[in-house]
Amino acid sequence: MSVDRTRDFGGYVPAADDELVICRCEEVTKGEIRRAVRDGMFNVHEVRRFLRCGMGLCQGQTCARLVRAVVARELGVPPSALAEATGRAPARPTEMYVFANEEGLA
Amino acid sequence: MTRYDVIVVGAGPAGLSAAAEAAAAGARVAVFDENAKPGGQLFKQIHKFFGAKEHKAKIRGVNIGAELLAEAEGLGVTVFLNAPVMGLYKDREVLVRHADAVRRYKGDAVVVATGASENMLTFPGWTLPGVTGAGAAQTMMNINRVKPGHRVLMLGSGNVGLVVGFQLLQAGCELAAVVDAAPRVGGYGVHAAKLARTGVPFYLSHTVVRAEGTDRVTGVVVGQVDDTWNVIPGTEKRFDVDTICIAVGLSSSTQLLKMAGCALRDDGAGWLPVCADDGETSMARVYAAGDVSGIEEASSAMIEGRIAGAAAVRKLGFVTEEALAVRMAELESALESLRGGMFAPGRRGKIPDKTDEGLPISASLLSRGYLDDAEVDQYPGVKKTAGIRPVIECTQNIPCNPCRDACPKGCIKVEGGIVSLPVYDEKAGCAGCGLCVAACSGQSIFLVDDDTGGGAAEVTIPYEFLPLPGEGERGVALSRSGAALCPAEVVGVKQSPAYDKTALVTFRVPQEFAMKARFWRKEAVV
Amino acid sequence: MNTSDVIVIGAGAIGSATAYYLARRGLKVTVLEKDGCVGVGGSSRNGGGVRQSGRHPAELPLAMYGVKHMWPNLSEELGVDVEYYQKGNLRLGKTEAHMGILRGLTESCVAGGLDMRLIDFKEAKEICPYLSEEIVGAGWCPTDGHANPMLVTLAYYRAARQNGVRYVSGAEVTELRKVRGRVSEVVTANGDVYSAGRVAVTAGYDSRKILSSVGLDVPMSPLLMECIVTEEAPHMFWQMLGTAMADFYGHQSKHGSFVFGGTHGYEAYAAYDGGARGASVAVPSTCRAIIGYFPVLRTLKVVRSWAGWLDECVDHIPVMDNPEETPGLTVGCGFSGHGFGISPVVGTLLADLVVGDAPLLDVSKFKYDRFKAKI
Amino acid sequence: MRLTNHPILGEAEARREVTFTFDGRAMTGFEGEPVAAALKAAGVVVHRYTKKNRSPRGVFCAIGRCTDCVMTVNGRPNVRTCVTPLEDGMAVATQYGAGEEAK
Repeated sequence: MSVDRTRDFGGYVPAADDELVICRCEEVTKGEIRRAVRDGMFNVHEVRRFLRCGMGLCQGQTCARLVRAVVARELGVPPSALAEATGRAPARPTEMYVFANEEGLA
Repeated sequence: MTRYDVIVVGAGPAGLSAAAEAAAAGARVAVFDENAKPGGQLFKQIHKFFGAKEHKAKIRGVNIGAELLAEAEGLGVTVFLNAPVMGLYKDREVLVRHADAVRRYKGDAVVVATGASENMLTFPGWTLPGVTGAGAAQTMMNINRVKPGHRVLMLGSGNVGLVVGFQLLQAGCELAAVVDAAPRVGGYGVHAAKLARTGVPFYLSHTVVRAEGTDRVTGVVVGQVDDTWNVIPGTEKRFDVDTICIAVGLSSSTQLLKMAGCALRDDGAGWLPVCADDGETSMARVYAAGDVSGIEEASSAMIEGRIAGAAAVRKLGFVTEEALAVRMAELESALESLRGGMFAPGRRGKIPDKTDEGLPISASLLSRGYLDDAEVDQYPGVKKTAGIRPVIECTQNIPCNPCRDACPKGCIKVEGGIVSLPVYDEKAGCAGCGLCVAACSGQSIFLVDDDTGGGAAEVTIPYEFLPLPGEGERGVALSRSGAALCPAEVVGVKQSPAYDKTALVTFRVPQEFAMKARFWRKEAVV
Repeated sequence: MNTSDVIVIGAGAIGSATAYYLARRGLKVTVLEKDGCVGVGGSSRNGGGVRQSGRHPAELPLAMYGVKHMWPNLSEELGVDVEYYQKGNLRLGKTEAHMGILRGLTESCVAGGLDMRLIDFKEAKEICPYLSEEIVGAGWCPTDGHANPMLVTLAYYRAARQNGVRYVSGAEVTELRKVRGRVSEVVTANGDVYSAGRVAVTAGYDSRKILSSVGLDVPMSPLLMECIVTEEAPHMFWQMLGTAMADFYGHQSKHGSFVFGGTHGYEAYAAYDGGARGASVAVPSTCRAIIGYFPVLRTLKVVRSWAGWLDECVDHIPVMDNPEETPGLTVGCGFSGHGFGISPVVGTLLADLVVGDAPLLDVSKFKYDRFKAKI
Repeated sequence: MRLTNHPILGEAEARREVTFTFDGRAMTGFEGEPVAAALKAAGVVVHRYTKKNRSPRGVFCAIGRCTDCVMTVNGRPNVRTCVTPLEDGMAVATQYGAGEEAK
């Protein structure tokens, strides 16, 4: 589905809860996410890359849904209309020396 | 590279079931789990499960976990613990951490049974120490055996919030309130009633306004919400708590499926893998089972695991198409019976006005967490007969029937599917053995004898707290809403292996309270 | 409404930079992006190097111009901190053979006018105190640096939008059409037709398929490169790092996390199937490489890894040209894994080509018709 | 805070007590239990202070997912205390930001 990104959001209306931390790891606030959407970040992937929300130590395991909800609300779509960020290995933070040590490696 | 017929990721209810099913057909199966103990969340589930015998009903989750593990290991499944799977790659390869090394494995089929993690809710102060997931509290008290806090507010009235709320009481914590933004209790009425009768207040259509504290939670302010979920000014209430538990649903842990490239979608129930009926994802021979494929109960996860395991071994040629068809029919019927009733996943939280039997659904139960005294008599488990009898305060269609199987006299009937309301058949005659009281996973069966002489009645309740009262101990009887009714003397305390740690406490009250008194508390009311 | 002055195909760093510079010149630009997300390809998936050292002689002037005139002001120009740090590039060697490679590379760069030299272990250790004792020496280019690829890409996108560029995402181009001999129509998978006076194709490896619709072919192949990202750590060093053998490359970001790319040797054989999924061998192999040069990093935790496709051109330098046989068309592809560091310059040059101005720098080495038979 | 007896789980099994330090203070816990559980039992709830806002954090998910409970353990920052088994002699410290020295 193609999406024309030409969109006038009107002026930014600050909200009382703009200061609320949404991504706990990277301490990204709701207001920052709302502004990023208005800056053209139209999905969670772009918002994530722009603000780092979901890119901290937990890799979005806590905030993925929350970020998606804020982005969806700002865009005026249901959250289910937006894909969640993809998963990346490793599933858990893991030391380099552990990865380096492949059992069975000659 | 080590090759297995079937690799299972996650040793929870779905994973262990999948592994057992596949191994029983002769497949070489490995299960990887990141935790030190297998069982997934089962070992935190110290309550008795719902369902029927085939779903391991009335057995506590913790014991089901042990049973499943024994079954899988008995069938030759290799369970690797402390073995987090780092990634799921091309050709069904997994990279697994073992201590300070990683190792690569391939499966001809892979079952991803990674479960779910808790959803969170944001409010000012939600990052303070003391705000935790309800599951975190459960882990602390039931696994680590450390009290999560002294006084707790539970945010969320779904089954997780209600069950964990009860477990907090069992661990000796105080539960200040159960709060939910929805206007109705989200979980089973019987779970809510267990809390309400101990005096826990329900604040529905309420949400957390803020958590207070600088370095840790010292209090919480809640307020009533309007139709647009905004707090109505002036409705704020403050509670002195050191812990706020969030129980607002779960999200599937789809990380591995996402990184492998499985298709996902959201049809309103969350971002979930697209699966065939047998759990196969968009990637050939990669299955998803249990909560990772859609949030349900552990009971259904176990069946989904078996379905995925059965489908996988069929694909790998371990069983015939005919054998698979027979097995699938069994499993699908077991799953279907669990998915019935008014809380069925297909209903998406829409609560009907009437039960399947045409009886009204108690509005009081939904809005306050307890049945109104005047409503009780209309349900088929409640009949006024002379002498001792069960009073079955089971008023919602939920998939459960251990009460029927428990009664040696056959005086409890659950007919026409396990979601039907239990019927007390007074003709069969109650012997007062109390097995039904202990068997009821919802703790909604009481024994009542309206006339034990001298204007007194006796009420027997299920009791899962410490310390147990002693015979002759005086206290107060509490109503369904937890209000003090009258002095009450304990006249009997029964424990039995058949009750599985649920004690039966019998107390004596004046006759007029026989159908009102539903809990007993030691301390006198001021 | 589907008419504009220029259509740019591909919303990566180069596509968006081109669109931005065109819009700054007053042109009405439409950018069509195949993915639902902008900057999802190699633009967001690279090590972030803003390097001049180690460049092909043809690219070196572009890289040097960018470092001198564009990167220092880019954050200010685009209104987003793109995390550009110009603290030098250390290219490390452990053996005499490695040093031989570095010597050749240094000589080539010096010949191109770059300030680069070989340094011994002692001097390298003064620049970055965390090096392994096994290191013999390094190639040192003090004016190299790094930036955040995701932010650069999105900053160009954001600035382009602010300058009136129309973006359509989820618009996969299936065909370029000539009208009266000029490439001026673009058809997307859902049948939409966009028309413009000029069309620029900056779609990475996918450019190949798009260009084939007007009978052009750039000899390039898709190559999967993989990177790892670590947990954030208190700041240790700001240099861009690499090795003579290209076992790994990377830097510590402003955030504190390290971003390292690596090679395991099988990248060229990954299936180009629409996804960009890493191989199980990639993270272990990259970790071993890094620990071999920076043992102190061994306890750092890897939190994420990712893979991205690059468009490896047969001679490892891009095509930037208005092919004579296809009037109306500007081609910018085949950046071979080093497009990010020159993306501001490339955007400027492609904008020059699109509007028909004399390019700011010589682009004759990047012509479309340079591919001749070997014998 | 320790649950020695429980209506369903019964008496706690005997476990080996070990000594560890929290910010230099000697404490005891049980060998093999999560570091976070030992701290909780000792009344410690603040595990770290964040980088940007310097806000306190503690146990949040308790199953190793959210990484909020990380601390500096034996000198290494970002250790998930809710899934890291306690060992005799462990040095556990409040983490500041990404693990820089306390300010």
